[in-house]
Amino acid sequence: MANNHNSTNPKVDLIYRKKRNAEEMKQQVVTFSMMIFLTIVAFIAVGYDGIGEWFKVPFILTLAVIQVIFQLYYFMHMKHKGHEASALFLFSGVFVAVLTVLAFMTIIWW
Amino acid sequence: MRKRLTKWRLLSLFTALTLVLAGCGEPFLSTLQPAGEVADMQYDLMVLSTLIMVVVIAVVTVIFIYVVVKFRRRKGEENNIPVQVEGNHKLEIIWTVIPILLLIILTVPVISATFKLGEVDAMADENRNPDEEIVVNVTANLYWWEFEYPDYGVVTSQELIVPTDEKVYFNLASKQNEVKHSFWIPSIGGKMDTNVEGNYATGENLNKMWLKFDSKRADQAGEYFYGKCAELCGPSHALMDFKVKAVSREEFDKWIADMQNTEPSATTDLAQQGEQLFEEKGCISCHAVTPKDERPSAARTAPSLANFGERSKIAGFMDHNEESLKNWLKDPEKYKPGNKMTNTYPKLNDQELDALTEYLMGLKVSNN
Amino acid sequence: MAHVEEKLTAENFPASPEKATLEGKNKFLGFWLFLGGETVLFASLFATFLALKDSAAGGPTTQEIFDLPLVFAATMLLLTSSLTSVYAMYHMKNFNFAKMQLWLIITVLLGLAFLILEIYEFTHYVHEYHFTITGSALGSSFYTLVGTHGLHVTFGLCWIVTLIVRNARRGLSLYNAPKYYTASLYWHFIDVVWVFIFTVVYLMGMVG
Amino acid sequence: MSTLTQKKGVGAVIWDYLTTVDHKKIAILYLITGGFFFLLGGLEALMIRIQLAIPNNDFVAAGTYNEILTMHGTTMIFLAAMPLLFALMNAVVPLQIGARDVAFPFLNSLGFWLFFFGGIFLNLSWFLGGAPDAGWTSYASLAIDSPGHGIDFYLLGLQVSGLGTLIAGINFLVTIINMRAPGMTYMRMPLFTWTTFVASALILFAFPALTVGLALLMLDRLFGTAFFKAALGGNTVIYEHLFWIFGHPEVYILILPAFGIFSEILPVFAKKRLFGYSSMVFATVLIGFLGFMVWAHHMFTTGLGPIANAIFAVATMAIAVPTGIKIFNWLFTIWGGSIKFTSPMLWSVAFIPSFVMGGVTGVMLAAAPADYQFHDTYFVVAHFHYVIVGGVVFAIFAGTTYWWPKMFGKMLNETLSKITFVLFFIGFHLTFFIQHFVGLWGMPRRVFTFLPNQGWEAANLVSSVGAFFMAVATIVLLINVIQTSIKGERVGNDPWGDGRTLEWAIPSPPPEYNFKQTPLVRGLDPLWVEKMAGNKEITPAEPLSDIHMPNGSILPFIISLGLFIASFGFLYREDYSWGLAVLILGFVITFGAMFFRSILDDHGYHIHKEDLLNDGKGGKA
Ligand code: HEA
Ligand code: HEA
Ligand code: HEC
Ligand code: CUA
Ligand SMILES: [Cu+2]
Repeated sequence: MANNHNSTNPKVDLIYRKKRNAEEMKQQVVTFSMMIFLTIVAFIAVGYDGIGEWFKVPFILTLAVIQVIFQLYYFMHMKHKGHEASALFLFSGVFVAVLTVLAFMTIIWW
Repeated sequence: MRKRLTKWRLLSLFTALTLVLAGCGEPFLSTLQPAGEVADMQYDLMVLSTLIMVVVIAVVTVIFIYVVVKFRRRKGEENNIPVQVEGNHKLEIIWTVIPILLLIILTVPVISATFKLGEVDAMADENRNPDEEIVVNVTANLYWWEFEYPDYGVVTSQELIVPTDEKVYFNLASKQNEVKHSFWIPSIGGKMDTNVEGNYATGENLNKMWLKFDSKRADQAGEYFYGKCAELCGPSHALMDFKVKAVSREEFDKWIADMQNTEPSATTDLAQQGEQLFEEKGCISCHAVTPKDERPSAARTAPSLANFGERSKIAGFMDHNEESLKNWLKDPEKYKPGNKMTNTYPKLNDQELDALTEYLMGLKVSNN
Repeated sequence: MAHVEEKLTAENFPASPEKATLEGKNKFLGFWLFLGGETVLFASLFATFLALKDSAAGGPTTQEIFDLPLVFAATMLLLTSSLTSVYAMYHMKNFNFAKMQLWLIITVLLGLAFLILEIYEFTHYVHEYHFTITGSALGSSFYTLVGTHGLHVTFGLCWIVTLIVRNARRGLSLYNAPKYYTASLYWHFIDVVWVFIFTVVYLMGMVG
Repeated sequence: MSTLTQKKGVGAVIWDYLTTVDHKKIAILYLITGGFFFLLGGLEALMIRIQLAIPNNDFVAAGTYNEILTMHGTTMIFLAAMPLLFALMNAVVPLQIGARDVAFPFLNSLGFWLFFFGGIFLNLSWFLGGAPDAGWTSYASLAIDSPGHGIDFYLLGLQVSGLGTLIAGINFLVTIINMRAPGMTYMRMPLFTWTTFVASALILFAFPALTVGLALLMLDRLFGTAFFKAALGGNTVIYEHLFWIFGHPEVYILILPAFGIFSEILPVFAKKRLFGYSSMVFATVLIGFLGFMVWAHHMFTTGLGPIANAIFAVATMAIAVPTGIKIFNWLFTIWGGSIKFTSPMLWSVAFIPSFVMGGVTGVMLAAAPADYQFHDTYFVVAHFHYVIVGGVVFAIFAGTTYWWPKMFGKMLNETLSKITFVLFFIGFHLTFFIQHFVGLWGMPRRVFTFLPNQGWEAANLVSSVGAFFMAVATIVLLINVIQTSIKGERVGNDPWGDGRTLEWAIPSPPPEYNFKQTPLVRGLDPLWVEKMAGNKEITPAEPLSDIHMPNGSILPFIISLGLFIASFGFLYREDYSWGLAVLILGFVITFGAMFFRSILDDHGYHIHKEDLLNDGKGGKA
């Protein structure tokens, strides 16, 4: 049942796997640098007086969303397979979340 | 078994039907006997939607009865195995599309009515002529109603007086730091909540609506319409009634003039005694007796009694006579549990009750 | 379910240890679903904050009190701790228990630092500006949102510490690998929430 | 209830149930507790109807009435209807998908005990200074104004039991996703499993909103925050939104499993497969989805403005379409069938017209401008009792009688069941039909009394009489249950004779491991497929081998008990000096037990192949 016999020669398999894991770890570090970068940009954008609010808010929100996608797909491995159900339920949650936030920003009071 | 079932069903349907045919409720309080433009609009929607629903129910019931009768398992059929039908696309499309069409028929008037009923921009219009379109500020308190006519500087309570055949606009709010209520005059139009966030001092967060009172049908309905609180607000929610008198524009103007110009005064000795008691016992600290209550909305902690003698009910629902007034003053808790007057004043003896009653019943603004 | 009695080695250790057993699979999925629910929970708190962000009731507003450098430092701490927990999972997949524990300890330390900053920040607001949870609707919604996140951090720390301590002697197995894995998922999720907190609460709060 | 009682001592049985992690026993726990709360809620309903039978009645005082009304709604929804559905889900869903157990047996038990203690806590309010009195919706301004601790009992009790519900929801989801037998693809799952799946998803996304709403209210009441205090900038409308973001999906959490139950029963007693299976699944998912976009139809009169009202009105009406698909699919399931009117079938066919009546009044309510008239009147009360009683309660009655033999190994007495049905059916329509009209005649809901001469007397009296029919019907059911458990006869695998799904392929009641060998599913209605292929038994998917079973545990009980104790601490923290100590004690118990759980390795145990072979047909281990 368990998928712990995916190769006939465990040694070869092991080397291959280690390599793959190391590669993925490299990606993770790149991801991390991107996230730090995005964060710094967001903080600078807010601190900088030259740009208007109409631009800042959607801009930093976009940065946040990109960063979260990084977290989800790389750090939380959603890009790997076997995450179909996870993704379905996470995005359903996001759907309800967006509706809620939208409603509270528009029709709580006018 | 089955026969008995249908018989029972018919019977209960029949009892229900006779009850319905017995009437559409009372004209002063039933949504089925609308007496104004708003209620008319809502009534029409109710009729339209009911018709659609009757069609739906009829279709379902016909199929249902046919199936249940036709396909019951008879003797000797125990081992029959019916054809295992998987589905039928044509049928499934039909019963998806037809409901959609029915709903479209319903949504169009629903949307248009929603926006029509939401037309309150005129309230903020600086050029609004109060002699054609008045505004009433409604404040819902535990468990009484206050109506302020900002155009005229008049405040009254428990009884709403409005001119017929013209748009009347309402601002709605609850007393600050109290609880939410809902303002409803069933035969004139639907309800709207009086939220605690509504603030007359700043003009923020007020709910707004309009109503129209039809003169002819108001006459037929009787002396007044019933108004109700339609949001659970505590023990006496059930008793938080108010009355609505819809009068012609002339009468209304006259009433306003009376309210603006007359200071009710105690005439008889007993009444003057009552007036004095009214001060000594501290009633005056809450109740206003002049129609022009200058205190800010938040300070008006009790119904204005300026025209108490002309009211048709006491505390919104008790008969307007000396006896029930005395009962009320003796023990308001017994009649309106949880009200805000209980225990705020010293006990009154019979003599004091007589005097207060005489005084209060004499508080009138109209000259005749 | 094959009842694995054979000794685990780097060779026979499965590629996805968190999903190698049925229990593991269930935990893995159940935890993701839980995160779906948490999303709605935090959304409700965010929504409440957004609805009340201008309700200072005469008290201090967010523009007046927020201290961006502090928030920036906190953000860096938490983001980095997310990376360190990725390292831990990396070593888990390579069946390197000691390194995994080490990276988790680093994660915990970073998380702890974040928490201390947050507590300092709160006391600072209260003492410096009299910005309290009872003073205004803004205060209530701010402290509740950020505080709920803080509680999650605290819970996450306790969880990871328990795992580290408890398994220190037993080593990695297919029984506890899913537990480590879900704990790290939880930690990332806390980070995800924080990304929105620093953006929506702090940065947008500065913008106005 | 079961024969176990005679075999073991009472103490051993109680301990067995306190520690059980077996989904079938947890189902029985849910059934008993939910049934008890149903009687309680029903008793409260009777008191409501007695008080309102005549004008100016003083059977109960105004304040007491509000407590009864609140507790009736809260008890029925949270402590009766939902747990009773959970009982059926627990009893049936793992069997229907061919699983040995649920995904998280431990959490399953924890979910039950949290619900149990939450419910008990809430009801203790009656004895500790008064029950909550702000309606089951507990709107913020009134709830904050309400004196005493009633509302606090509501908040904490629901918080605890809500946590249990959330856990149960996740458990069902993972069970259905991960534990299906080979061949049981999504599109072969029985509809009760499908509706359980969607309802659980709704629980997962709806309950957090309730958690937050209740938590904020609790903070306002017990810790002095200002979320809903207008003077400090708070806003009560937030609470209304949070409540209904949860509250509307909640009604679909109730009705979807009900739909599932009828979708099981109708094909069985019409001997015909479900008509339009895929569109039924599609409609279920669509209802669940749309259910999240309509909540503001409970707030049409709050003053959200015409744009919001129009949008939510249209979105709400859209739900009529998938529901209609279901109704017609059911009708065409029995069309051309060979209908046998057993008592579960009677409930099921009676449901169709009854529910449609309630559903269409829902669409009328969705017409926003008309709802300005309907809202908070007895028209709404009529609507939701038609859908809830005519839908959910009918389904619970149908499902319990239908699966009773599977759960307990004995058949309920058909004659008594039919008497219950007839009385309840009459009483139901008698009580609630007329309420549409009183509502239209201007009677608001939640009134403790009404004055004469408003035209409401006769209607209210009729309504009250109807309630007593339902009470008698319920008592007949109780008699039936008692009689059956004393002298009912044991039944075999498939007592109804026409079972189509997997649960009817194994003994009644099933052995603790359910399936000796995991079944191989070869189509929709697997048992029917095998029957048609001439097989007596279901085809196994694996050779007979050892079965892994989870250990029982008392920890779920203790964890829940801890929260129960902590709730008292929360409540009395400021009133008594011991409050804080109790609060801490409760948390220590809870977290201690949780810590203990995570420290202790629990690998379960195995039932060996040899023992399985020796196991007779009866299947008792
Ligand atoms: C099981 C519970 C349940 C269910 C299934 C429903 C189903 C529906 N409900 Fe109901 N509702 C409640 C429980 C439920 N409701 C409760 C408890 C309240 C009150 C809460 C409180 O305030 O205390 C309430 C209140 C309520 C309101 C608020 C009223 C108010 O307070 O002012 C509204 C308004 O839109 C509404 C609408 C609907 C609609 C449109 C449906 C639809 O899902 C119905 C769909 C079904 C059909 C329409 C019938 C079958 C369809 C056909 C045969 C096809 C053809 C039909 C047409 C073309 C119309 N409901
Ligand atoms: C699952 C949900 C559910 C169910 C099943 C019911 C069932 C019933 N309800 Fe319910 N009701 C609600 C949910 C439900 N209700 C909700 C949510 C509200 C709104 C609350 C609010 O406004 O906040 C409400 C409100 C409500 C009102 C409006 C009160 C008001 O607004 O003032 C009324 C009035 O008639 C009423 C009546 C009934 C009746 C007669 C039944 C009957 O069907 C009950 C039938 C059952 C019995 C009669 C049980 C019999 C019991 C015995 C025989 C006792 C035996 C005892 C022992 C052996 C110990 N209910
Ligand atoms: C705390 C302030 C308070 C005091 C003091 C007080 N009242 Fe009242 N009174 C109220 C309130 C509030 C109501 C409305 C009660 C309700 O309907 O729920 C009321 C109602 C009334 C009514 C019925 C009003 C109506 O519109 O029908 C009368 C008459 C009345 N009071 C008379 C008196 C008299 C006489 C005294 C003194 C002996 C007095 N009140 C003292 C608060 C007060
Ligand atoms: Cu005021 Cu109800
Ligand atoms: Cu709804």
